[in-house]
Amino acid sequence: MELCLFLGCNTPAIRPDVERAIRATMPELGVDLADAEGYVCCPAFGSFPSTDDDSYLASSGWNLSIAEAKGLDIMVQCGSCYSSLRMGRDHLAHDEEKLARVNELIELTGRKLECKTKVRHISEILYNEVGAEKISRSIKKNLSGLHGIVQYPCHTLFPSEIVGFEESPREPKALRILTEALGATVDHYSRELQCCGGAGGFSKSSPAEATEFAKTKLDAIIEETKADFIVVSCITCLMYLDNIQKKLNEVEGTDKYHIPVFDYNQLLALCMEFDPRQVASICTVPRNKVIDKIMAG
Amino acid sequence: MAEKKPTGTVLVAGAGVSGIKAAIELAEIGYKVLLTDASPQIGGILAKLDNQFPTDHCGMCRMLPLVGREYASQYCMRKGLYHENIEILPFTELKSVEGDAGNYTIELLQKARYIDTDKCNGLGECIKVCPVEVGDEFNHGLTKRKAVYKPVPHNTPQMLLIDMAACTKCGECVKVCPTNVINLEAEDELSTRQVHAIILASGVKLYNLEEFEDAKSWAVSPDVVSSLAFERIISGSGTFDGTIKRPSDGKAAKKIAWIQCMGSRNRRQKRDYCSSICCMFALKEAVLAKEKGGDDVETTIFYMDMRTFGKDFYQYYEKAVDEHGVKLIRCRVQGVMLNPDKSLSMRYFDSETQEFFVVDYDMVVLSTGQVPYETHKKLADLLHVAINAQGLLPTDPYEKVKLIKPGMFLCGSLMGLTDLSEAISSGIAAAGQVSRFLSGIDVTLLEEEEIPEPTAKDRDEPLISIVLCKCSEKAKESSVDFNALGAGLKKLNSVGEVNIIDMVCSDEGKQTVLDLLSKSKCNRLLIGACHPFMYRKSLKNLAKKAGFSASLFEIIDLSSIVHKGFFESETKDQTRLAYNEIRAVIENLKLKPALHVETLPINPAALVVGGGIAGMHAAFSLAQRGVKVHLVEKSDTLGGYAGTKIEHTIDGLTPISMAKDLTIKVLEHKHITLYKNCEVVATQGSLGAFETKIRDLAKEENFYLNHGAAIIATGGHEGVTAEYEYGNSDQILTQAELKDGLTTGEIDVGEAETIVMIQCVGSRQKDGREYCSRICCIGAIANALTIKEKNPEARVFILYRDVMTYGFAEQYYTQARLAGIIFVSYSLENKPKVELKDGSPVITFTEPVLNSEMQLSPDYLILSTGVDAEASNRDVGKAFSLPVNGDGFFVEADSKWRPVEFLKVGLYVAGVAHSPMTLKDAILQAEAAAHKTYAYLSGRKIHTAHVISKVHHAICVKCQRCVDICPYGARSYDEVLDRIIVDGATCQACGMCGVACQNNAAEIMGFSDKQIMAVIDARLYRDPVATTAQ
Amino acid sequence: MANFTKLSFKKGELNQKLADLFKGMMEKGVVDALLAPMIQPKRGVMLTLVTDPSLVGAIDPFAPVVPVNGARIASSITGKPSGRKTAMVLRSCEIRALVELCKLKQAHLDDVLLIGMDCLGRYENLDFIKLRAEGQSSEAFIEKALAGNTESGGCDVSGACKICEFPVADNVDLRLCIIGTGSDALYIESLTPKGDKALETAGLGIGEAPAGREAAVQQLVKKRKDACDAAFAQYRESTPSVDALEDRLANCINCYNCRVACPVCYCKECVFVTDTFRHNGDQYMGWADTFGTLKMPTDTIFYHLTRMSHMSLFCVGCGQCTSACPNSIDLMPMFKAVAQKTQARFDYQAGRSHEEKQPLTVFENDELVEVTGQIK
Amino acid sequence: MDFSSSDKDLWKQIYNTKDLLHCFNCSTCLSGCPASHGDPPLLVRNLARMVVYGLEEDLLNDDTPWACVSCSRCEEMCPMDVKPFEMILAIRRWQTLNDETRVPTAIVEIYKRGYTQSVGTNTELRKSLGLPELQTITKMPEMLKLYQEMLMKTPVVSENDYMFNEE
Repeated sequence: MELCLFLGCNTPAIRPDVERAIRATMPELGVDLADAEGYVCCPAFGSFPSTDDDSYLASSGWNLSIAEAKGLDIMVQCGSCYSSLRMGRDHLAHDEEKLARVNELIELTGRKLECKTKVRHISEILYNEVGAEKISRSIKKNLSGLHGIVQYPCHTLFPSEIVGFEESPREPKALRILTEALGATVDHYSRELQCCGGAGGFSKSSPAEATEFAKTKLDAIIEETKADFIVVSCITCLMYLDNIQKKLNEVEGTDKYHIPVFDYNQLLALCMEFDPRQVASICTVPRNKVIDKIMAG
Repeated sequence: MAEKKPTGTVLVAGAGVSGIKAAIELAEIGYKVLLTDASPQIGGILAKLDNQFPTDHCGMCRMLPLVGREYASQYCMRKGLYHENIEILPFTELKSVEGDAGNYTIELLQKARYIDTDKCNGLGECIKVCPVEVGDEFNHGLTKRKAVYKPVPHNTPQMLLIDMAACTKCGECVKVCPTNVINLEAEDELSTRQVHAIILASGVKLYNLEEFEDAKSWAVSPDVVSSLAFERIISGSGTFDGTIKRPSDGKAAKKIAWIQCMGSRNRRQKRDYCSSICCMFALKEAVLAKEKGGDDVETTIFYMDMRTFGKDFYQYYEKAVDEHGVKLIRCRVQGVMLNPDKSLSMRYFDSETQEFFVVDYDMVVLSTGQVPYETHKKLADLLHVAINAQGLLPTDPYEKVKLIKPGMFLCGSLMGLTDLSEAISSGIAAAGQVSRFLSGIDVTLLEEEEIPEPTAKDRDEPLISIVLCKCSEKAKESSVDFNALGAGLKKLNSVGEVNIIDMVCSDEGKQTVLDLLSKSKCNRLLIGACHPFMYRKSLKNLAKKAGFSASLFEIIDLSSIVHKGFFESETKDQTRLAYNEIRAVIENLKLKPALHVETLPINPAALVVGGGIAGMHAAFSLAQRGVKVHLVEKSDTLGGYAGTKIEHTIDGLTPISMAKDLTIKVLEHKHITLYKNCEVVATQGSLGAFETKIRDLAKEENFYLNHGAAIIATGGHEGVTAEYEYGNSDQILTQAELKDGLTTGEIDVGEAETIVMIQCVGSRQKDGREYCSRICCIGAIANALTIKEKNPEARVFILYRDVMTYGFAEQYYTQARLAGIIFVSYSLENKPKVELKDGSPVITFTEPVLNSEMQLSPDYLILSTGVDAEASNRDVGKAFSLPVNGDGFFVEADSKWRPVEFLKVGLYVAGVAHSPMTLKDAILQAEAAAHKTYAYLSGRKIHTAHVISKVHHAICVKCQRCVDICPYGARSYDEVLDRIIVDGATCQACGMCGVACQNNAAEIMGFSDKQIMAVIDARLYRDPVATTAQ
Repeated sequence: MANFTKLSFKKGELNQKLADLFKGMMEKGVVDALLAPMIQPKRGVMLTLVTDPSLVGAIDPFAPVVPVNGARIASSITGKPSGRKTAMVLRSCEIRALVELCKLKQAHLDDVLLIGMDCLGRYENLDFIKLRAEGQSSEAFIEKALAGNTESGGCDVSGACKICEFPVADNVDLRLCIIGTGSDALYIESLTPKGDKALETAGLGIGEAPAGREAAVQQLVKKRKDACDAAFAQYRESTPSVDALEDRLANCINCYNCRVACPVCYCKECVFVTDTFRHNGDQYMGWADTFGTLKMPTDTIFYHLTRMSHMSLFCVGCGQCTSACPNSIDLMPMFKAVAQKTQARFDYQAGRSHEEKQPLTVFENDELVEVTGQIK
Repeated sequence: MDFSSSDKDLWKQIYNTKDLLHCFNCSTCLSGCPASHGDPPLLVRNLARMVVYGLEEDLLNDDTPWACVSCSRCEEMCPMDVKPFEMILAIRRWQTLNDETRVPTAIVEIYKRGYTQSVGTNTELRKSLGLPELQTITKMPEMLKLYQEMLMKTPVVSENDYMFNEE
């Protein structure tokens, strides 16, 4: 199948190794990716969605229409992008007036929006379209012997009727099953569903409290699991959980927080024996231990 | 030749308490009842509840008839139900209903139990050998059961069945079964029956952790349980053994939290109703947890509104909080987190301190509500009726229990979401409706049981015939030497004969016994068999056939000697144990007097006090069944408060016009005599024969009415208050005044900007109405909505403590918020303050969400002043010597199990005289009270029980201690006769009088000191014969 | 509290004064009849019902003897009221018993002017007759007793009196006071409107209370209380077990005199003379079989325990039971000691007040849970 | 404060949906909200109340709506389907509408280059990772123009155009 890859801002700009991992792995699994030339910000919730409907939906429309012109569905990895696009689409799909207004606005691009294009999250594609079983078959190395915990992106869970794809949004399992498909043991812990806290203004307006909030989660991981790594499928979760550990160590004056964080596709890429220096090179918490173990395995 | 009329037969589908109640009521007046239940047992939810508030004890047996007890086979309801006229069909589903009014053909699917429960002796040899273990539904999986199991552990006889889903068909059970009644190939049976009326009492499903999405997400650990499962955890027949064990690891649970509104009050889940029962349920469980688990148990309830709307609910709530220290937190929690140490963390926001807290609990109990809709849809299809707008079965607008299809009725939770007492009243009311319906069609009643006349033989010197069943000999534990036993017993004085036979329980066995006995010279009979509970009924009939007086017949349980060994007996010699046991019974039987029941003279007329809607409804319901009714009303108009003051209600009822129609029906009915401007002065007599002195206030003269029973329906009226500057400003009104004003147009809210309503004025507080008036919240909402209709721009604030829109009334609360009406809660400790600024009210209050002082200067301040009892209740109470509570409402016999009865048999209560309630509830109660009355006045013979208390006048010193102490008010001192009188119908033979009376002038017949001492002697007796018996 | 009338008398004229008083009362129609201890023409002093004013001369209320507890007499006179106003002169123990009988509806005081009298104790009947024969007068006894000595001629007042905390009668209309009033005066105290009216009609003025009285009464009460505690201690020590009880009651012959003498044992027919205790031969044999031997008559201890269970809540400790026993079984300490405990348990005191409801006639659900063992 | 003087119709301006009116302050939205850990905490329930009451002043000066992490838990859990997250966005919109200082700088970034970050400028790094040149709008001037032209038609940009135009 072919999908239109919506990269958003952070991935290409700050963590391009994740982009590399995605571009490398998906075709291997029979998912071909087309670029969304001239796409714009999803838009992030802190931007146009917080100012007015027009600018919000115009931007959504702008992006959606690019994919729709290609007759493709959109695939997103970034949680916020996914949720913003999906909600934007939802508004348009259920409100003729708004849709009309957006078409009026994007007319100058010569594109027209009918909301045919669907917005799908990469983990959902992997889970539903590719399937764990095919993934296990297509890897050369695996994560056996390694323990991981999964961080579900809130934006792919709530509100379930708009963004959700899990059978039970309150008991998600896709990312776990996908990770297990790579041979890893996924440990459960009390704060598994706790938000990373990275998105929005929280971490900026209340840095101390936000750090404390993340600490509770990381402490739970350390106390309750044997986690060698954290798996995410959202660029925000990735960057935040990676960077916050450094900050925590500084604040706490320890070095106890050093669990490497991977985007799922990065692990997938490593198991497919892509070059770690390309698919998993950018990080705050060193990843070598895990990477070496995979390479050795 | 005219063919015989059919016997009136009624299907009661659903054997929960309401169904059982309906069945008993119908069976008692002589109809044949099919009582089915889809589950393998009867009792519904209540089978699992050992404790019900307010007593925190079980009181199930209180729903059994109190007059002529033996004939209803009085018995522990938790063990089972027995009644000649009730055919109980558990594990049976109603498959189809065809035909119409008074002539229904139904198909019943009886699911295979794989065990013939009629022949099974319930000892469970099979269970011992069954290799399969699965979670026990009864204890919500807290315990294990085998594939062959007892659905309710405490049922007697045990109704075993095999769970085929789990069964491996290894056949072990078949091998060990002593009565070989197991058939692993048995199949479901479809049968067709004819019934004349149908009562649906199947109840509704409870929200549960297995099925429902969000509940599932709470189930992060076995220690998160449903409130029903918790009931099992604290139940003696469950896993409770003195400590409240959390399921995960059996550790004592010391911190327990309840989460309210699980699956209710949830628009997102399309369940925008209140389940009604959960608040009291949680309160009760929290109290029990402390009482059972010890004072160090901490209990917290997370709630939105504490809906303690019913009678005595609020007092219970106060008790829970003040005495037991149950903690209440007004916050709906998002979820629970399982910690490594198995404790359960919850984060909540405390509005009082405006702080977040994270607290660890040992257990979390989910107050899982009722889920009506699916059930109703299914039934509607089955009955070929259309679901109504609310998604419920279509019922008569005023009579909750009456389906729009003739001959079909419903009761219990199906009606809406009912609590226990309402379930009971609805059961009675449904029975009433059925009897009204059947009285109109061509069916007969079952033959009344013939009570044998006393025979001369009964008074002869005692000569006892003993029949021993030796089947228990086969049990491997048994070492009873029946021949020796027989020989030993034969030697005893006044033992005429001893017969030892095999399998008395079998039909052949019974026949043999019958043949033997019909030849017998003896006048008293003692049968020793296993499990008297199982066979009592059939053996009693056997004895009767053989011509033995019921009072001169005893059954003794031999199997318990063999299987349990005898209590803490010093010897294991079973023959000897059996001998002593039987000897003791013989000593008693020897001395037993021959008792015979009296038939009570019944005056088939009823007195109804109060001509409100409840009173009129009761009167009409009785008259329709041919009962003569005296209707006494102290004013000169009929209709009462609702029938004269309330134009229409929020649920579209029109009380005034309804009362008008009813009045006409009442006035026109030939059986009803109306006495206006009359009040009750005094009454005397007992069931069947009351004489009541009536005062005609207009003519200022007295006259007397004779009646067999009476219904008190004196009603109530809007409460009065002096609080909140009421009376000092024409901008301050009561809800009723507002309602009037709005209907008459005297009050124009067109220009009004702000209107404030204060709820619970003078209610739900120690120094005031210590109860919830139940109707004010809905009333306020109704008025508020009218205001919004007339003037959408007006701002309406309702200051409340808890919004009591229980059940489906929740929709009105939602509707009101949607209309922009603003609800602000206040606490009893911090009531709103009202002062007058140049004549206009200014209200100051603490807004709880933002936790800030707010002020309002409304155009109108409306006070919800609740419902007061009629002042005259106290006099009426005195006249009938009936108890009236501190708030002036009548005190029924039992708030849960006998809601419309008084302790004194023959007197009943209905409507607001009982407690504040909605019109529909009042009508429901009226129907129930009318039926209880009808049951005695219907012309069937009413007998006293054999065993009641008597007075030996010769030695009575008339100290009247017995009168003071009788808890049923069955004893009185008759000045004219200078005697103590016992009301044979009311006496329950509890024995209190016997205790109080020092020289045995008060005696419970059949329990004389002489008998009791003789039994004690026998038990202390060491008999050379027995020791050498084997 | 000035409701006292002083009645001075010269030595030897106390009874005369009292006779005049009651004669006056009857003539002025305060009462139609008088029930009071009177000197009997043959011998002894007995309660006597007088309706002829001219015949009250024989009155001797302070004679230290109580042949029958007057409560029983009062009960038989008022059980079915005659409607005649009657003055009754009784002692504390009699009045307290009477109060219980009223609650049991065995007596009615509506037409009764109840007159209590200070009591310094009573001798056993025979002792009293002996002492009278030796010429001891009531006045002499009062003087001696007030001095603290009741022993005389080898006889002493009954054990019950020695440990009686109620020398002064309560729940009365009038009270004849001799404790702390000085040897030459008797005071009449009125405690009720009925009493006031009686004094008024009798034309008696109202005066102050005698100075020394209160102290004197308290002192006497204290003395008896101490004696009582000692007696209880002594009894409980001597009778710690059922065996000891058997021992104490060993000589009981089922004559039931104690029951007849007991003022609060009010049954019309005692269960022990009913069929219930008329056993068959094989029952006796059975018991004999069980233990090998059987002491006759049977049911003696059972009898006393049953009686105790019946009356211990109302026992006033008058000691008539002991006095009545032909085999000098000292029953009083047993009943009084048990009564003290049972009554305390219900926070009740026999004869304390007309208002207090008798225990066990009030039905309470959660009463005595620690005993009934009912747990929720 | 005298409540009667508050703007009863404010909610219509801010979040004109019946969903809001369903709120019965059950606090579900609070207990699981990440930003409720903040200082000051984001108290969604309280915001809903303020909107219903029409407490204009307080709302205008309230920063907490901007602390929301957009996780939408409240949206999922709310038993009354108030859609609290939608409400928070609505409040933000109303604030920016009435107070230009609230206009997020991010939208200026987006206006200028299409994104909040400078996407696609890290060519070296991308090459080293074996990534292709990215066709960002930044690299398509005429496209960007159209985008800006389009945004100019939207209220927030047109009304605050000075923020976007200066060179």
